[in-house]
Amino acid sequence: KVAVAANLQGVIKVLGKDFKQKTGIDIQPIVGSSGNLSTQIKNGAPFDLFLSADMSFPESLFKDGFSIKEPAVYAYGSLIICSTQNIGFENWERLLMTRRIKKIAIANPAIAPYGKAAEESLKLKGVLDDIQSKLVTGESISQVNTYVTTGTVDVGFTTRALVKDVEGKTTIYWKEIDPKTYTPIKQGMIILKQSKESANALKFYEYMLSPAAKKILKEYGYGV
Amino acid sequence: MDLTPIWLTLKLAAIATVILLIIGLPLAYWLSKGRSIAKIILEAIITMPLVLPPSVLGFYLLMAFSPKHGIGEWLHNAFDIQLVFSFKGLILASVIYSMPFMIGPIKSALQQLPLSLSHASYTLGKSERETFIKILLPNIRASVLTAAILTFAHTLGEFGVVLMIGGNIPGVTRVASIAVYDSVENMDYASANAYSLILFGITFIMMVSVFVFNKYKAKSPLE
Amino acid sequence: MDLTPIWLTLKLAAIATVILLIIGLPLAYWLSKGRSIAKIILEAIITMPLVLPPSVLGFYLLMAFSPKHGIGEWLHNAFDIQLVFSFKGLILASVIYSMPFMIGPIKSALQQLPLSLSHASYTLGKSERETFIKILLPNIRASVLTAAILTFAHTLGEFGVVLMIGGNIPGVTRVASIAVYDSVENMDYASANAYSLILFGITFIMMVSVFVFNKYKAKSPLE
Amino acid sequence: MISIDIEKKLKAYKGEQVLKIAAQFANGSITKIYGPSGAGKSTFLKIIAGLIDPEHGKISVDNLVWLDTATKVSLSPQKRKVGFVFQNYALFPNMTVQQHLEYVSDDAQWINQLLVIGKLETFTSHKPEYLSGGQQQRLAILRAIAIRPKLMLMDEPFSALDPKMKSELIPGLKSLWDELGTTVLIVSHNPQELEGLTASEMEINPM
Amino acid sequence: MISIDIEKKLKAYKGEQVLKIAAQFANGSITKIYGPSGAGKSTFLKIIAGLIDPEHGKISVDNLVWLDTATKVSLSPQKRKVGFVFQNYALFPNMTVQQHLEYVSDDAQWINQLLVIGKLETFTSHKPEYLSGGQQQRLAILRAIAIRPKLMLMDEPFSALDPKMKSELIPGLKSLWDELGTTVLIVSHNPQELEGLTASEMEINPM
Ligand SMILES: Nc1ncnc2c1ncn2[C@@H]1O[C@H](COP(=O)(O)OP(=O)(O)OP(=O)(O)O)[C@@H](O)[C@H]1O
Ligand SMILES: Nc1ncnc2c1ncn2[C@@H]1O[C@H](COP(=O)(O)OP(=O)(O)OP(=O)(O)O)[C@@H](O)[C@H]1O
Ligand SMILES: [Mg+2]
Ligand SMILES: [Mg+2]
Repeated sequence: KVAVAANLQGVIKVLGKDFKQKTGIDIQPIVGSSGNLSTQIKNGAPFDLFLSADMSFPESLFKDGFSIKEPAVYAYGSLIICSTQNIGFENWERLLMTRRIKKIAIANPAIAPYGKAAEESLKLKGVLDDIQSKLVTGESISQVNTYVTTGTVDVGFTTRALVKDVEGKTTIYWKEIDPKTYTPIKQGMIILKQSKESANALKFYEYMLSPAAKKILKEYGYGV
Repeated sequence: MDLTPIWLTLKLAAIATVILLIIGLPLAYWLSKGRSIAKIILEAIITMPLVLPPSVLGFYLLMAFSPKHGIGEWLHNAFDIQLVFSFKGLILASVIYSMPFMIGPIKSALQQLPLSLSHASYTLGKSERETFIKILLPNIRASVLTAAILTFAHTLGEFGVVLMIGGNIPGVTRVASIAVYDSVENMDYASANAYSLILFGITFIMMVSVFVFNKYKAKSPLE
Repeated sequence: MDLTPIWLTLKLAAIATVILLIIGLPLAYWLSKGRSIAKIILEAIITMPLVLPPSVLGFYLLMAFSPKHGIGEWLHNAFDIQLVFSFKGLILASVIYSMPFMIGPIKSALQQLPLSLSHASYTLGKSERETFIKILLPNIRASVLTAAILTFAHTLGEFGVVLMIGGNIPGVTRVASIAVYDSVENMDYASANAYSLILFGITFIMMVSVFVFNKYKAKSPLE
Repeated sequence: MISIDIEKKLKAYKGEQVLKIAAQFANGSITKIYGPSGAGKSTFLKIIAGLIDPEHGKISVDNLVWLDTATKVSLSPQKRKVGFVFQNYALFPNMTVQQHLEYVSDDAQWINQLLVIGKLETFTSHKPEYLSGGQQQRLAILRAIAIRPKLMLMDEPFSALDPKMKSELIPGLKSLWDELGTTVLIVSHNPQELEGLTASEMEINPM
Repeated sequence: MISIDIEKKLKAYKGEQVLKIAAQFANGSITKIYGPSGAGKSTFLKIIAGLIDPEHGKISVDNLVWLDTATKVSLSPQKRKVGFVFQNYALFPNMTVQQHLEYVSDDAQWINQLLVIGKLETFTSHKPEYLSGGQQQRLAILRAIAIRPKLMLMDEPFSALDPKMKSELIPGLKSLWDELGTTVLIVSHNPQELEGLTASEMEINPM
């Protein structure tokens, strides 16, 4: 049983299939928000492995003794700005200040890593204060995705993985945000001590760090 | 700790409860009179929002309210009313969401009143409306109270819908339930507990005082 | 589409409703008799879970049920019962969560019944229990029905609590509301709509048949 | 003048019973209606008041048509506004004696006059639950007369009153009726209780 | 023998009224109780049945103490199991005539016998709402007698019945009471209706 952060929901199926092909082992992904999942782990959830959307949850689990192995980074998230309208993102920080853009969605910086990254980036560009009144915060990155893809907001900051997720369903226009403008979004995983199938868990753990997995992750827009 | 979310929540719950009393009472009355297939279907539709997970209901409402399509677009163009990410939108969503709790108990209580009460009032020349307000409602006061409390409490705790169509904008749509949720997500259990305790406290005091007031009012000179 | 979540949900909602009928009816009866401060407080406590956002209530329940502390630990050690991430836990959580919807309407309806009904039954030598079952309950049938429908529908749509203490385990705790939620999160709107439609459909059919059955039963030989 | 000609099926359990009545009542007259239990006396009064519709029939009051099943005319009970004393009283559990009367009249003096006639002056803040059977019945009578009706229908109005109370109450009512010019129909199966009050009587028998 | 000595404050609105009664009733006797409206007749019956507790008093039946406020003994209404005919009938809206009787007795023959005495054989599947006033009152009487009570308390039990019905019903009840050895207290303010039935009578007056 693998506890998986919600933003990996699309890619985990592909990874699982590939893993099964290679080893014959079935994984059962349990999808949830990283915060939820780690609270559940602390309270005895029967998971073997935890793929988080950030580093802090796995680290805190490690510190509390839920694992004997330090967390490892399996991917880096990349932040994009996107919209359902083709409004051109060459000069996006200027664009955000125009009257054309009424609502901007970001994930909640207090609890979501992509939200924090977006905020950092906006601050660095010096536009955060000016657009504060246009900001709408989603509780998770997928809520931001919903806002963007349904056209409820004009633009949104989200994960690059969205592009792959909506392929063939909705057209979105996007541009990658310069990774130098925000602290890297490290996604960490951790093997859990309470695992009942630790041998298989370890195999998947190693697979996630293998070039095969990295290739799939990269396809889905993650940095590796 | 920021108390704005608490005020916003109380405001939302109070407004939604009042609106639901205003539209729910006549609607419950109409539903309680006789049974037709149309009424059964309407009642099922009113109950429906309950069946959907709040976040999903929120998603549907987002679609409906979005200024890019349908009703939302029309409201936006015709009246410049924006329902998404606004307090107005939250109110409308809460009304839809909590309606079954207002309608259900009142409707069934009305059905259980003897017919002779309204008959007596009609022969005294009183309209259906006056009979409803002055005779029927006072005789099901306990059920109206229950319905109002359920509605109020449920609106306080409502979260998924509010989150989805409100967009967590401080001072506008960031209600207490979202603040508590954020705190828990952030593992800031102290704030989560504090917010919860305040919500608990307010509801508790409110309920106890309503009961005590009601008990006092219900007292006959003979007791 | 995977139908297991639907079955699981229906099972959960049905079991929770039945349990709540069994414990809710006597409790509502007890609460309806006279008013003491103790009863008011108990009633406020029953209503409390409503006030909390479901995910936060879920968090508190997770803490309480966790085999690492308190009650959860005791249950685990003494009876080897694991409440977290198990179907049993979901049932218990649903019961706590939906209790006000069962208690409220029934209690207020009981309060509105004339005292003379029970008095008449007592003089006929009937116990309080028999009087409650054979006289009081049938006379508030509409309210019991409303309460059961609200409870059932609410348990179907319950989501935050279930997600937190159930943990989305396929076939065990992955109920429909979570499946719908996942689909929306995943932007798989087709499945979300399909699941929602099935839930809608089932509830709709259920409500309509209950009403029709009830209408049929209520028919007097004179009509 | 009130003229009535109606026909209504009474759905008794086995077979059917038909209530068929043609009658005329002079303005200001007081008529006693009697007949066996279950004959349809209460039903008859309810038809006149507009609470039950008959299958066939016509009711007219002073040339105003209240009901005509042929032309599908049927005035609402509110428009007919008869003073109705229900056999089971049908008092409002939420209202005190005073409130019952204030619900229909805002003339404080009139209300006081009624309270004195009904001997309920000292019970003004009692709710029905806390009234004795006879007190409830008197309240039902007062409430019906409070609207100053042109037509008053009374279903067993004195059944819970002792003879002394009855003999003191009736003259009070009689003088009010004379004042208001009210036509009165009283259902009663107590042969003596209306002696001297009613000039005409009518029997309802099951068919 | 039933011996009663009780005192209960009646909370009338202005001032207070005390119901103070000491009386004894021989087994198998039928007593008529009368008095002005509001005197406390219904209250008296409810005290005997155990539905209301008096401030002071003692009730004993055949040397069994039902109530003694001094020793704080008070048997529940269920244990006293008197046959009670309520002034307002207190029928069960959810039950048909047949179900009312089946609720208290599973002796089909006994139920049939009662239905015949009360002339309700053809109304067995009617709910109270669909019964006439007199039919309801007869059902209330049948329900009370169906438990074969040793003591029967009747509060205005014949007020809704026409004289013919009454004269046919009473002998039927009388013979049942004789059979069962029932002691009967009947509240009535109709001076004639119990003629020949009751040997003793008791007046309740407000104090
Ligand atoms: N709502 C109703 N619908 C159909 N039939 C009814 C209804 N109420 C009463 N009945 C039946 O109609 C018949 C006449 O009833 P009604 O109440 O008019 O009698 P009544 O003459 O007033 O008798 P009583 O002197 O006992 O009050 C009865 O047999 C009764 O069972
Ligand atoms: N539940 C009650 N609590 C206190 N007082 C009551 C209650 N019910 C009635 N009373 C008062 O007690 C007095 C006696 O009432 P009761 O019903 O015993 O009179 P009654 O003799 O049966 O009169 P009636 O012939 O009119 O039925 C009345 O003045 C009434 O207002
Ligand atoms: Mg009648
Ligand atoms: Mg009485």
